[in-house]
Amino acid sequence: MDVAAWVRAGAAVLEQERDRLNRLDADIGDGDHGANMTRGFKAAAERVASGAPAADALRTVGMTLLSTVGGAAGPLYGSFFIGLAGGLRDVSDADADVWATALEAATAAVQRRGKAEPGDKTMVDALVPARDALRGAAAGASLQEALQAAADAAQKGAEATVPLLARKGRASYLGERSIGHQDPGATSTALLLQALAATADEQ
Amino acid sequence: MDVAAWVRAGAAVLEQERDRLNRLDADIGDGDHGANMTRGFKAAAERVASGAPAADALRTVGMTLLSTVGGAAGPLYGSFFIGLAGGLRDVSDADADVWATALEAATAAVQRRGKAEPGDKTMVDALVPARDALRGAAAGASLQEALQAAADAAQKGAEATVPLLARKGRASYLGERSIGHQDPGATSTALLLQALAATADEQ
Amino acid sequence: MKKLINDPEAVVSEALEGIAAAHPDTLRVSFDPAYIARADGPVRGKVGILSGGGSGHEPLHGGFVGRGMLDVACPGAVFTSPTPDQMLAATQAVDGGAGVLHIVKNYTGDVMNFETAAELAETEVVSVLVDDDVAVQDSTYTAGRRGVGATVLVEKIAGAAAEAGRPLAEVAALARRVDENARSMGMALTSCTVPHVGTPTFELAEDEMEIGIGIHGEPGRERVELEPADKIVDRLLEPILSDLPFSSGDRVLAFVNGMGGTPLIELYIVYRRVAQVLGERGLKIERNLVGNFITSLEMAGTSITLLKLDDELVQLWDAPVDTTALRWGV
Amino acid sequence: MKKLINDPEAVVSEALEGIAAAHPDTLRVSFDPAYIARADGPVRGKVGILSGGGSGHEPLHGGFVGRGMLDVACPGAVFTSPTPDQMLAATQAVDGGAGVLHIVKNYTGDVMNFETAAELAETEVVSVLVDDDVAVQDSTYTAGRRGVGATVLVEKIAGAAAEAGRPLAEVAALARRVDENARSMGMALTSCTVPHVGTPTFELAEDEMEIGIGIHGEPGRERVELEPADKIVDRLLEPILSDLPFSSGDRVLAFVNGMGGTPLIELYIVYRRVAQVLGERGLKIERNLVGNFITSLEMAGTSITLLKLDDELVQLWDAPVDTTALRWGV
Ligand SMILES: Nc1ncnc2c1ncn2[C@@H]1O[C@H](COP(=O)(O)OP(=O)(O)O)[C@@H](O)[C@H]1O
Ligand SMILES: Nc1ncnc2c1ncn2[C@@H]1O[C@H](COP(=O)(O)OP(=O)(O)O)[C@@H](O)[C@H]1O
Ligand SMILES: [Mg+2]
Ligand SMILES: [Mg+2]
Ligand SMILES: [Mg+2]
Ligand SMILES: [Mg+2]
Repeated sequence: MDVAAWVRAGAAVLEQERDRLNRLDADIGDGDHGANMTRGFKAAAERVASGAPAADALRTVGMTLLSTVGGAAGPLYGSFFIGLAGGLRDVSDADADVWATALEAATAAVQRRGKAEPGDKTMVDALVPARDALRGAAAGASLQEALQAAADAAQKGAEATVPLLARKGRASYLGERSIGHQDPGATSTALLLQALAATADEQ
Repeated sequence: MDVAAWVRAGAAVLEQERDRLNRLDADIGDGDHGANMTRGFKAAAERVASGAPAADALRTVGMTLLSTVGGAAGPLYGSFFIGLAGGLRDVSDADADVWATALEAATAAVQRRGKAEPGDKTMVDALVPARDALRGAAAGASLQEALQAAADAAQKGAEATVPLLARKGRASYLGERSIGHQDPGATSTALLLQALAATADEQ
Repeated sequence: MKKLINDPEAVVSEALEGIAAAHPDTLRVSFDPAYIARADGPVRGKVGILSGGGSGHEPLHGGFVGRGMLDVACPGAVFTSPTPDQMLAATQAVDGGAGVLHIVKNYTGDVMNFETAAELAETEVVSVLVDDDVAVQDSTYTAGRRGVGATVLVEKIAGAAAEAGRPLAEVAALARRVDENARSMGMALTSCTVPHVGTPTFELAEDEMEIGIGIHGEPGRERVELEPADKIVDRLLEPILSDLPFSSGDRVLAFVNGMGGTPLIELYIVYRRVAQVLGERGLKIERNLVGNFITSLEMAGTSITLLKLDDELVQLWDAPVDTTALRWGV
Repeated sequence: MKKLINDPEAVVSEALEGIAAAHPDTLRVSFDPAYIARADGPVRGKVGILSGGGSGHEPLHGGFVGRGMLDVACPGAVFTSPTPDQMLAATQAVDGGAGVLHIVKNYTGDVMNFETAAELAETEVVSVLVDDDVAVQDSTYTAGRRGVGATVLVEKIAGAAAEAGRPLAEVAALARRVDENARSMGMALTSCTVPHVGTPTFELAEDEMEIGIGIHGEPGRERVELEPADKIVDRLLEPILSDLPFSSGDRVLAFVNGMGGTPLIELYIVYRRVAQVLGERGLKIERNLVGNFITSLEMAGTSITLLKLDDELVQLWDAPVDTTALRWGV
């Protein structure tokens, strides 16, 4: 898995979906999620070199996001990538099982930082089903297949945030008015995991 | 001539034409001429009692305009009415000739205050032809007819400001761009003289 | 989008260059990571006061850096929390040996970024959350109340306490006391446009206003038909007055804030009604502040903050302050 | 029209009530005729400084009433010159026996109303015209240049001279010197709406701006396509710099003013470019002022004023001033 390729693919899809993410965030937040993520992944893509050990590269991504994204997404995605890095440390050729463990660690890190539970209408609603899907597929599938399963679960999870009432982050200020909108953070998580699966596919 | 009736008629027509005067002023000034004149004549109409000697009433109107209109129009119309008052002082039953003299004095007062000449695209372009028409008609006509001639001349004079380049007041800042618009002050002068003629007609 | 900017992505950095050029004697600007510090800092033995948050709320926070208020401000991207590396560097820059107070507006992003910075700081750091916005339901099922107008008051009073040589724990306790005794609510007549987004954050019809707006153009509590200023003030004051609750005889600081696009003349019309209503309720306005101090770019609107005063708070409020946006007693 | 007002006709009087309520210790407000005076005036033996003009430019002029600046301000209706009765009463109210200076922005209406007042005043009155706007052709065939940004500088410096006990003739001469050595030009990104008119004074398309705008929403010099801030600054500076002319080695005060609806963050982007260009030209910015000081209601835009300094002007600029909008040294 070439982390640099993933990050470049992630940066590209975020750039492409920037306005949609901003609009989703404008509906229930402050309209900057697309801008924040694009800024962060552009910086990360510039800083991560192809061929570096995955754990090092992921840590660099996490630190870069932490210092460039800002807002709620910055520390959360920062924790996510630093968590992934932890799970992949000292592993030279990570298989689906290793990635499943890493995604567990990353999801836990996000939840530690943000204190969100599934159902709170946050990125956790994409992460948790992805984590579970990856673990479920890890035993019998290739890394690519397992990551695709995770990405699909994240996508479903993101879509399933529409009817939820937000309990965390800026959207929670809206109370009932947050219902009926898809969470931007869950959406960006699904996009990034889709980019991960696609990157694994190319290799 | 009942000055109070004239002022009430003037207040009414200004109120009615308020937005048009504002718009004319917005084109080449700051868009407040209708508001300024309405404010002033409303106050004047409240303060002038029917039946008071014409000179006293006109003086009250002038002082009221001076302290309520503001802007360029305030001192100019203030001077105008105080000038009229001067011309009608000690005259119990003013005929067309007396009014012609009074309008000469009033026009001179406006020009003393504002230093505008005919052709500068100001209210003077309505006043001067009105003054001349009134003097011309005074000999052979009734007061009403003479005032109507003055009002018509003022109206023509106001319309004739359209092609002029403004040399006085706020419109002068526009230079060439002031061409093609009718001067708001000349327009309000025509309206007021029309109200004067109509008031004389009723009596 | 009509703005006096060059590159939407460079708004904050170019404004920082302008600030550095305009105030070289009093402010020291770091560009990477970005912060605005007192030129004469760190002050030996004084608690350092740090605040920060998204840009676009100017003069908050950078306009409040100076003697008697903040030692340093960390500006994030427009409407986006700054990042831990900024806060870390800024903390270090103003550490005079007596610890550093972090004044954090209660937004998930700000809280998490400040938390991360505090975890990594080697200096002694105490964080105080500002959460005075009564428009937001304060429950365990939300992110809690937002920090709005009271932030200015917390920064002034904590800054005065630090300037007076009070230790970190006392300064933090005072900051918390201000937050606990302050309540705010805001409204918007128009939306605003984040430069790097390019379109208005929300849309309001010509006859609508948004009540309970935050300072980021987040949707507010309710959208209602436009009303006269007095009615709007009454709408904002009611939840503020009943929340603390303020009661007859209380001494208060009344802060009428403009959201950026509202002319000062209108803010005084708002203040007029605030003074009327508080007078009727028997509250005594001992201090006031009227102006654009915590804004949302070009948004038209206002927020009202009431702070219950006591002698100590009055004395700290009155203490000298020398910043670009608040200055007295110097 | 979306405004925080009650009655469009009562905007000025209600704002005056708010000002009176907010600043009872420092300001004395008269409602009929309307003026805002120093609470501690008239100051015996001191030249009284009076200014006034249409409302809607706040903080000008009322925000500049106080020690070291104006003794009294006469607010007209929005964007409309005040009337002679106000100026007369205000002149009398601040007459400390040393005469009164009238600071008059060069607009036909203001000039004529002030003239009338000066004719009627029993006090010794000297009037100084401010006419710094290079956007307007200065010829005998026009009303001459408008008074814009320099008004703030004239008021500050004349106020300091009066406070220092200088006689009327000297104070007037200093005021004229400031006007003669100051040049300004402004631009608008958006129009503004006079409350009692109710519709925008002019219309600008989403991609247009008006260069050479006055402070009343009068149409400007030209309407051009929107440009980046740096280009706009260059456009404004060119006629300013060449008009005086300013030349290399000159010491200047650079004043970047917001028209009301432009966020402070953008004004600093403007200042950044001003500092760059003046630096390239060899001009030394010795003092500066950045903020919303002479506004046009909610208009978005900026004006730039340069004042050529000498030691005496610097010293008077630095002298203590204690008003709601400008305060230092006290
Ligand atoms: N406590 C939290 N835990 C997990 N995710 C959160 C939390 N708070 C917010 N988020 C996520 O962050 C997203 C918003 O990110 P962003 O718009 O970049 O930050 P901000 O809200 O500060 O503007 C939300 O859509 C949500 O998915
Ligand atoms: N010097 C002058 N002499 C005569 N009339 C003038 C002069 N200057 C302006 N006016 C008149 O005043 C009118 C504008 O009045 P108004 O809009 O009420 O004042 P302001 O220009 O101060 O806003 C112009 O249309 C013009 O007719
Ligand atoms: Mg957001
Ligand atoms: Mg006008
Ligand atoms: Mg944000
Ligand atoms: Mg006017």
